[in-house]
Amino acid sequence: MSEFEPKVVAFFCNWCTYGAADLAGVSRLDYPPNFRVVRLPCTGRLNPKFIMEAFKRGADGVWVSGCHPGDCHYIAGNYYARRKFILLHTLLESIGVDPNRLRFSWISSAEANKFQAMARDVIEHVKACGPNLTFRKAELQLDLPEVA
Amino acid sequence: MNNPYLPYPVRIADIVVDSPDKSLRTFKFEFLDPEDENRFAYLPGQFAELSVPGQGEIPIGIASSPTEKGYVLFTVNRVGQVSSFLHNMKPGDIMGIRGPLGHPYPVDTLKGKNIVIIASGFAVTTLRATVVWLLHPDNRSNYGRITFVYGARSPGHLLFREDWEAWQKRDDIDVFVAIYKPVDGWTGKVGFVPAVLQEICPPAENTAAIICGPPIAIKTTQPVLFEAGYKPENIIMSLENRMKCGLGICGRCNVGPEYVCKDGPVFTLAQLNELPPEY
Amino acid sequence: MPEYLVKENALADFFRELTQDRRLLTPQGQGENCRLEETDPSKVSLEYTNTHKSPKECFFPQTEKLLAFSKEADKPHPNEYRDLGDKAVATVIFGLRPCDARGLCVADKVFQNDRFTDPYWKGKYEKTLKIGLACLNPSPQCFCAAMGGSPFGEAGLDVLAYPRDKGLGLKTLTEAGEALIKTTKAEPGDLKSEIADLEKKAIEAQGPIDHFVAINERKIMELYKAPHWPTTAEPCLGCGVCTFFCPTCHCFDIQDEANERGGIRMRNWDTCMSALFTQHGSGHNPRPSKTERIRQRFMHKLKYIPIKQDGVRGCTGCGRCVVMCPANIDIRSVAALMAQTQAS
Amino acid sequence: MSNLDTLTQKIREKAKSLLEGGQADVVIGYRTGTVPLMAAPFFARTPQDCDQLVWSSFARLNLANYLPGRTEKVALVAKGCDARNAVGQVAENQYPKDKLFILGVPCSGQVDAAKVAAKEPRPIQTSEETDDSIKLTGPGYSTDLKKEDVLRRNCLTCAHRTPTLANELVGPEVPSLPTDDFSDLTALLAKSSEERLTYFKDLIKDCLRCYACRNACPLCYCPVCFVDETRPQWLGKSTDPMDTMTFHLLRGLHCAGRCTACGACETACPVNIKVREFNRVLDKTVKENWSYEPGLAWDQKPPLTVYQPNDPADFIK
Repeated sequence: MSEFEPKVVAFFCNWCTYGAADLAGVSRLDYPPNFRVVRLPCTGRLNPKFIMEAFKRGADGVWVSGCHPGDCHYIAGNYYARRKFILLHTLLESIGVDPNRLRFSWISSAEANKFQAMARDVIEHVKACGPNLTFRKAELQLDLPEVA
Repeated sequence: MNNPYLPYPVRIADIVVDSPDKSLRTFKFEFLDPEDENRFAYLPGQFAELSVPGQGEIPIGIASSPTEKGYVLFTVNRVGQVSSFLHNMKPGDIMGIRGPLGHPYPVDTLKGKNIVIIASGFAVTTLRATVVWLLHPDNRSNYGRITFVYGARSPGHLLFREDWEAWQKRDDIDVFVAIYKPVDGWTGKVGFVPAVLQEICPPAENTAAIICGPPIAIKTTQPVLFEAGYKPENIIMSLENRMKCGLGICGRCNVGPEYVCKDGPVFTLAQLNELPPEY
Repeated sequence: MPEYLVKENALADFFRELTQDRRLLTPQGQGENCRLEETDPSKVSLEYTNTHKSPKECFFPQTEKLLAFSKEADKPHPNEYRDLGDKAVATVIFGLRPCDARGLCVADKVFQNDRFTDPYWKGKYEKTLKIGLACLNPSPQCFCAAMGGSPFGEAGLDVLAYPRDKGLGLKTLTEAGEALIKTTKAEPGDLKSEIADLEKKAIEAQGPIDHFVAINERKIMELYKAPHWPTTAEPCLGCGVCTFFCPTCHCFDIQDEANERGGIRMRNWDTCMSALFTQHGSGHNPRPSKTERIRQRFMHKLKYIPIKQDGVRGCTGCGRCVVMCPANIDIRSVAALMAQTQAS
Repeated sequence: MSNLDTLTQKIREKAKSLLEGGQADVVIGYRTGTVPLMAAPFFARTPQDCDQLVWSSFARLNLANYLPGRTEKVALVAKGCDARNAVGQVAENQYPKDKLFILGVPCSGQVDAAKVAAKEPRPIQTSEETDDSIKLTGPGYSTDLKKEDVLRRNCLTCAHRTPTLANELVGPEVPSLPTDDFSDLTALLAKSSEERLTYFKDLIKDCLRCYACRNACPLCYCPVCFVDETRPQWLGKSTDPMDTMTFHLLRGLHCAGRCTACGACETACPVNIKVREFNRVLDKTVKENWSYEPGLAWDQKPPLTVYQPNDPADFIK
């Protein structure tokens, strides 16, 4: 069997981590291609239901990344977001979701190297968790009757 | 056993954008299995559930007349999840229609009578079907004088222009088409439907009125008909409630003991007067 | 139809005989945990008041798949919905309370109405033999007799059983029920007068509630315009617990779920206590507030269904909504208010 | 006269004088239920209505739930938790402070119907209450239960049994209890992640998604709840366990830090799910990180509407 390639949904702030990903690209820093990026105007926009939706649909991991505290383009969006993350992180960990499946980071648009390192770290840890079989919706059983 | 939840597979044959804001589109469907067209035997005033795979179903009045063979027409207003998805589908796409559902306008009991048909906005669909059906050579001689009153916001919002322009040229139907506000280049009538009706309302004797439109239009049209002497049992209306199954089972379209989908959607005003106004 | 006896020492064999070519569901557990379950014939309990949920879920599960389509299927067409069929298996339910059996009759008239037949309901309903268990000691919150039923009611049942000397008394009610009991070693016996006595006692234990009759005499619009609806509705939380537990409530929502390979169409229980239930796509809502919604529920149970079903009420007096409602909106008190409505 | 009767008497007197004096248009309190172990919400609008008001240990619903969106002047018969929720609603602009009169009732705990049913499984016909016991009668029996044995679990760790910000108290203060130390939760959290996931999945396996917990909750006043949103639809409508889990997790998050542990959700739940288990995980975090307790001041800001530059978040890399 080939190695497990996880699917990770990444929510990046437009003003920092999204730029860092760009910079990593133009700097030819290679990183694993396992994540699908959703661009947010600010991590403050991140509603926990987005994260649940990703897991429900079978994401093996979710990665949220925004501006360093104090650097928010909207002054304090990430401070508010941080409080949400604290609760969300605790809640999911408490009910038994491996914390390696839900990762958070602060990466500025200049930190391409941190982006590369973090991307590798996220994917490596999700790989270690294995496929998400327990925290997702059941596959639709189509079991169509045979057509005569 | 015949499963009433199972839609007939159809192909979108054509899509016509009907209004300047593109919120109305008329879909022409062809049955994939020609036998299904015979099974889908309907009369004007009935509706069907348009079934978009993976999205859901919406109940829509049938805009074509059974006298038009080979296809069925539905005009869909874009409001919710299913209708928005449907608006983005393309000719050739495969979906389903389930029906016909509900009761038609009582064309049998109206035989021998004059009929005035009053349409507001895009509720004209099932009334367009009714007029096409009434004007068909097999049916026309069974009815008296036919009057068609139709109003919409602007010339662009008037649906089925080819049809009513053709009817205007005939002498076996009186056609009055109006827009609500004057616009350059419009030579027809101007004014809300009740006002137009007041002007031209045919005498009540041996005449039935069929009204379809948004609640406000229905409400304001009734006094005009009362004034002209129409009795509640001769005022026929079509209700629109939220529906899911269309079979009188799932329960959400109840108006009193009646299920709008199974027992309606066509009711006389006399019937509605005995029911709670929950529509 | 004749009566039969099953003695205490023959009880386990009797249940084993019932399962010969069908599965057996009986109530298991007490109180909140009492539910209809597939049962080991040696462990059938006769000691319970009511199942926690009504038995409608055996015929109309909370979530039921109806149709499915595949985007890939090329026969006959991709995206064409196909019937998943009715997967009903031959079943016998032992221990339906007479109120719940009547509830199934009311729902059956909706699922198999004057114009359409619901194949998913019909399959399960017709493949299930229903053995009722009469109530010798109705619960204090029961009022089946006031709703036109009886603790020994027979509607909707194939066989009516009752506990008798740690065994059972049986009365067969349909040909199918008679045939079923004939396959067992139940002994014939004459129980007519015993049943009549027990029924009388059980009805007397409930005490009379007579205001339901007055509702029949009021017109729809008189009851609809009654002044008490806003105060009746005021404590309502709008949760719909009453509808989910009701043996006659049958409303559902149809939903599609899809992925990249295809999708299914399913139905899920829905409740008229929710504002979304009737809300149009345009935002217009014929029942915009809980006053209209509460009125709808009680009018439907006590007025609309009797009109459509020859006087049979949509409430069978099982008492579940009375006990479960967190705000204590009690159908008996509401009916009393409706009965007081003045004729116009 | 028992303490309960005295409280009932005081509530009626005060309710009458508030209605007669025009300080309130409606008094929201409890009346005796039509079934045993039940005090039902009751809306008194005339002095005569007030004679139906009662106080008992069956007053489990949270009446602050009826405040949002109301335009009348309300006098609210409130336990410690209800009063804190009313204060919270004022702080969250759901009801104006100047229209609210909190008629505080020092509360010695409410009875858990499920605990009673576990002790007395036979059908119950009547329930009568004295200050420390409950007498149950049913067909052919009668039993006495000690009230302290059948109180709801949230009532056993209630730090604000006497309403903190009432306009008036109808009885003498009752001593506070040691607050929830989350010891059971700490034990649970020490288990393996698989065990915890199994525990929480098992907890909600009977959920019908009737949303009675949401509707009984005074914090849940959103005009459109996320479970009812359709475009996009965040939650499937079936009984899929992950949709159900999503509902409970997000409901927990929405209530985080605002929950007063009134227990109305668990009271309303028809299948006895310990709904508050999710809230408690969050309450514990909120308390440890920001030592916040809701409903103790009129101008309190819920913890998710403010921030500290040094909020602790080591898990963010």
